Amino acid sequence: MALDKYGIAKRIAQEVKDGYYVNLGIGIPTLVANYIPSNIQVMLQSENGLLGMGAFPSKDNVDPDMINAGKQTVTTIDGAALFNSADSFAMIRSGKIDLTILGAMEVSEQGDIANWKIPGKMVKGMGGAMDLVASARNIIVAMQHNSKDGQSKLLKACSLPLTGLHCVKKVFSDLGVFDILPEGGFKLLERAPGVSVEEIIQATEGKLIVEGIIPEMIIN
Amino acid sequence: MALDKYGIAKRIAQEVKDGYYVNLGIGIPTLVANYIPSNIQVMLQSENGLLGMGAFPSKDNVDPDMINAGKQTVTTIDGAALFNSADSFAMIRSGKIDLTILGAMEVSEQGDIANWKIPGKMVKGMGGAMDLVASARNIIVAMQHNSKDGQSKLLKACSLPLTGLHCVKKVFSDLGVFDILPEGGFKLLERAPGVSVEEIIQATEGKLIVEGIIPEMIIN
Amino acid sequence: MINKTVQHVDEAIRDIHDGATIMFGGFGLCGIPENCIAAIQKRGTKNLTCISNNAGVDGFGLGLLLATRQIKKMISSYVGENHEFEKQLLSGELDVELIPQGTLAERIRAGGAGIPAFYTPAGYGTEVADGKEVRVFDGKPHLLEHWLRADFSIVKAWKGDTAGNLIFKGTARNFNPMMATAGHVTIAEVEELVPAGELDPNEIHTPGIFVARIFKGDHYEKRIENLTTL
Amino acid sequence: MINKTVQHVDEAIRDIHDGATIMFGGFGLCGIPENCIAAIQKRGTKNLTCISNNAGVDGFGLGLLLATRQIKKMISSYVGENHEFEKQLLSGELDVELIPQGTLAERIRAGGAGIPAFYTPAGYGTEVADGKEVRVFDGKPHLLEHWLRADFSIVKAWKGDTAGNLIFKGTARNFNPMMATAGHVTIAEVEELVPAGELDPNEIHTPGIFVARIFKGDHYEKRIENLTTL
Repeated sequence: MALDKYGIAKRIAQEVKDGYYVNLGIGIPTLVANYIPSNIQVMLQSENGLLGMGAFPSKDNVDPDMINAGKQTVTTIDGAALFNSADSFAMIRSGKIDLTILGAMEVSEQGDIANWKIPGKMVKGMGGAMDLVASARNIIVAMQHNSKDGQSKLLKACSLPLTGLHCVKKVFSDLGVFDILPEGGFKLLERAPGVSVEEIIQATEGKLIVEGIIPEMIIN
Repeated sequence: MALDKYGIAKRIAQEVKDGYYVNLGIGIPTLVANYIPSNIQVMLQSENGLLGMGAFPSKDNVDPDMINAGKQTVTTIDGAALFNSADSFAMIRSGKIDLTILGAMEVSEQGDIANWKIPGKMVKGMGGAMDLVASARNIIVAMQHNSKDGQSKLLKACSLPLTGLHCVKKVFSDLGVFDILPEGGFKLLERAPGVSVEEIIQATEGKLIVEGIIPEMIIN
Repeated sequence: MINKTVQHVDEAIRDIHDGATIMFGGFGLCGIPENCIAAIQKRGTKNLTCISNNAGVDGFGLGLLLATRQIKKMISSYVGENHEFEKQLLSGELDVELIPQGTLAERIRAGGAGIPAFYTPAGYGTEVADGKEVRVFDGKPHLLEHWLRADFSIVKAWKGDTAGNLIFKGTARNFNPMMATAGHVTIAEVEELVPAGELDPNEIHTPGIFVARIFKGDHYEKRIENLTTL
Repeated sequence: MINKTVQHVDEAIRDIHDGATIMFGGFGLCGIPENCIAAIQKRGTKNLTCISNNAGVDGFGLGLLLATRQIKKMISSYVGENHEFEKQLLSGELDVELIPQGTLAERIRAGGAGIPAFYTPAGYGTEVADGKEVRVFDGKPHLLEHWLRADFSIVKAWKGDTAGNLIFKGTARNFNPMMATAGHVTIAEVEELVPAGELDPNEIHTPGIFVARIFKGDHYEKRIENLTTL
């Protein structure tokens, strides 16, 4: 069965390693923070100007001057630092963030990503996503494999305005985990529990590479 | 009689107006601080990273972590701020300094200045002078009119490697005060006490403009 | 001591004219100059070009000036959950320039740092690159981006002193410090205004040289856009 | 908590190799990493390219490494009153690149900010402009300048925590914060090292993400170059 958004977040949390500085985008990526194993030490960056983001505050402890990039009220952990938004993106552009997790509307087999605009219909703005995808060393995407009307969102080429070119390294969808190969193509690494390779082939418009036995992902 | 360096500094102090942010170079310019009238409020910038430089410390109050651009121990006044050197030159390049006072080895009638190098003989380095002369709105120079061997230092064209082009607005030498005209030329404004126009003409290689009666400068 | 204090918000914004370009600090509703926004709304100044990462929400922050149609053009990075903004954008009523957030922050920083242009990789290969010079450094394409400056910058700080020095709090810092440097006239409203000399010079985020006028805001609602608790 | 602490200066500089490019924080003798400089001298690492606004004085600061001929090239802005530096420069023994101080600061800042190049007016019309692209913005000529990065950056802070966060004191801040961002490996020595959580996040000058290793310096002489008192 396809994963729900919590399942995707849980699986992505396994990609976070001890000592990492991590930037989490809005949406599913934000949920990843809840599933990072407690035995590893991670610093979450919020691009509005915070390194060392902690849990949501208790009701008594809400501070309107302390929010993350999704405008949610947050806290800081020991060792946190605050800075302005120019310094925040200096940090991002200089490649100091070990892992960046973003949502996407579409991803192409070349690693292109679109996540900020549907012409004539919806404009969210790119926010920090264009800076992140242009500079971060390690970008992974959390997304639904198909649109609500059943169209694949893992494409040969993005149809929507791009956020960045050749930048996505890995895709985590509700159906599986995919490497994006340097030469192009989604290489299937893992299936969501109960999802068949056949279903994934059906659901993927972009070039899909299936080699050998594809294991089911393990989610605790 | 030609002014000594203290006399030059005293005369320049009259150029400092209430509310000014002022950058003082090394040498005679540093002395200017001592003669700023006590009834006006001025903020001195030191380009290593201090706005609101105060007097030298008392002997008991010396802090090796608090120096000016001339590496002299200093204090801060109320309202001072500390910052890094990139932010300091950001402030300078953005034109926020009202008055910049520099020393010079040579100045040309076009407002060019040379003050950092004598090829093969002496290299001080340009330090912050090139940034200051390229960006500051109002640059005045404190200098000796002649070299020790009697050569004029107010020239048609500088012979030494330049620090900046067309940037000096006014020159204060031991002999007089000169505007540098937009079309070129040193326009004599004031004579040092007891110095004749004839002496200044003799001592000036660059184009000198003398119009009408030239008053003696008033120094208290 | 140089004194930048004005007594009232109306004095602070006295010369903001129709057609002015204004930078507004804040990210979402966090760290926005609430008092100046309200006063500009009341004053009815029109045809404004506003530079702000977001544009508030419907009914608060810059959303107030969008609702009254005082804004002719927005230069922002995220429209987010502001329906009035998105509506005016999609209908073409509002001229909108969307800029990657890091590029926006850096262009404002450049404006205050006397750097007329710089190269950044953000936006290469996207519509953001349209019409821009592309140059390759170390094998990677970059776009030439120009500084941003404004007639007025309006920022909100936590503490300030009469010399104009500012200290921000938490993530309410965001775009405020860069904007403070990039305004021809910078206006700061603060929660607490103290005499010069009371703030530790080592803890100041914005040196007073950048601030033309400072005043203590009457009241801060500090509305929360997205309250999340454990 | 991510912990950047090392116990000893020798561990901090363990992998600085002959021929390395190193940024050294400090302005004159103020805010220099005394412990690392002494340890590098002792270790005898050679053919170094050093980026530092000055190069200390004869017998202290980077003057120590100049005296032992461990430095092949200096990238600086002010030779000042360092006779050994000036002598080696004029004799051609030492390769020296002199850069306007603001350009030096900005190039280092750019290195740590992922900005490969930018335009600045400083140096136009001088020998600093030789071979550089000139571009006119708003009628004023500017030079294209490139970022500076280094294999190692060595900075000195007042206080630091185990997460690598740094706070500088007074004008000992100078080039240290930018250099901390521009080193492939940044080493920080501090006067006081506290557990993460003890520094106020709002007062931190350099976030720990930029610092690879941090240690408490044994001793700080803090020699004064130009003692002036009332």
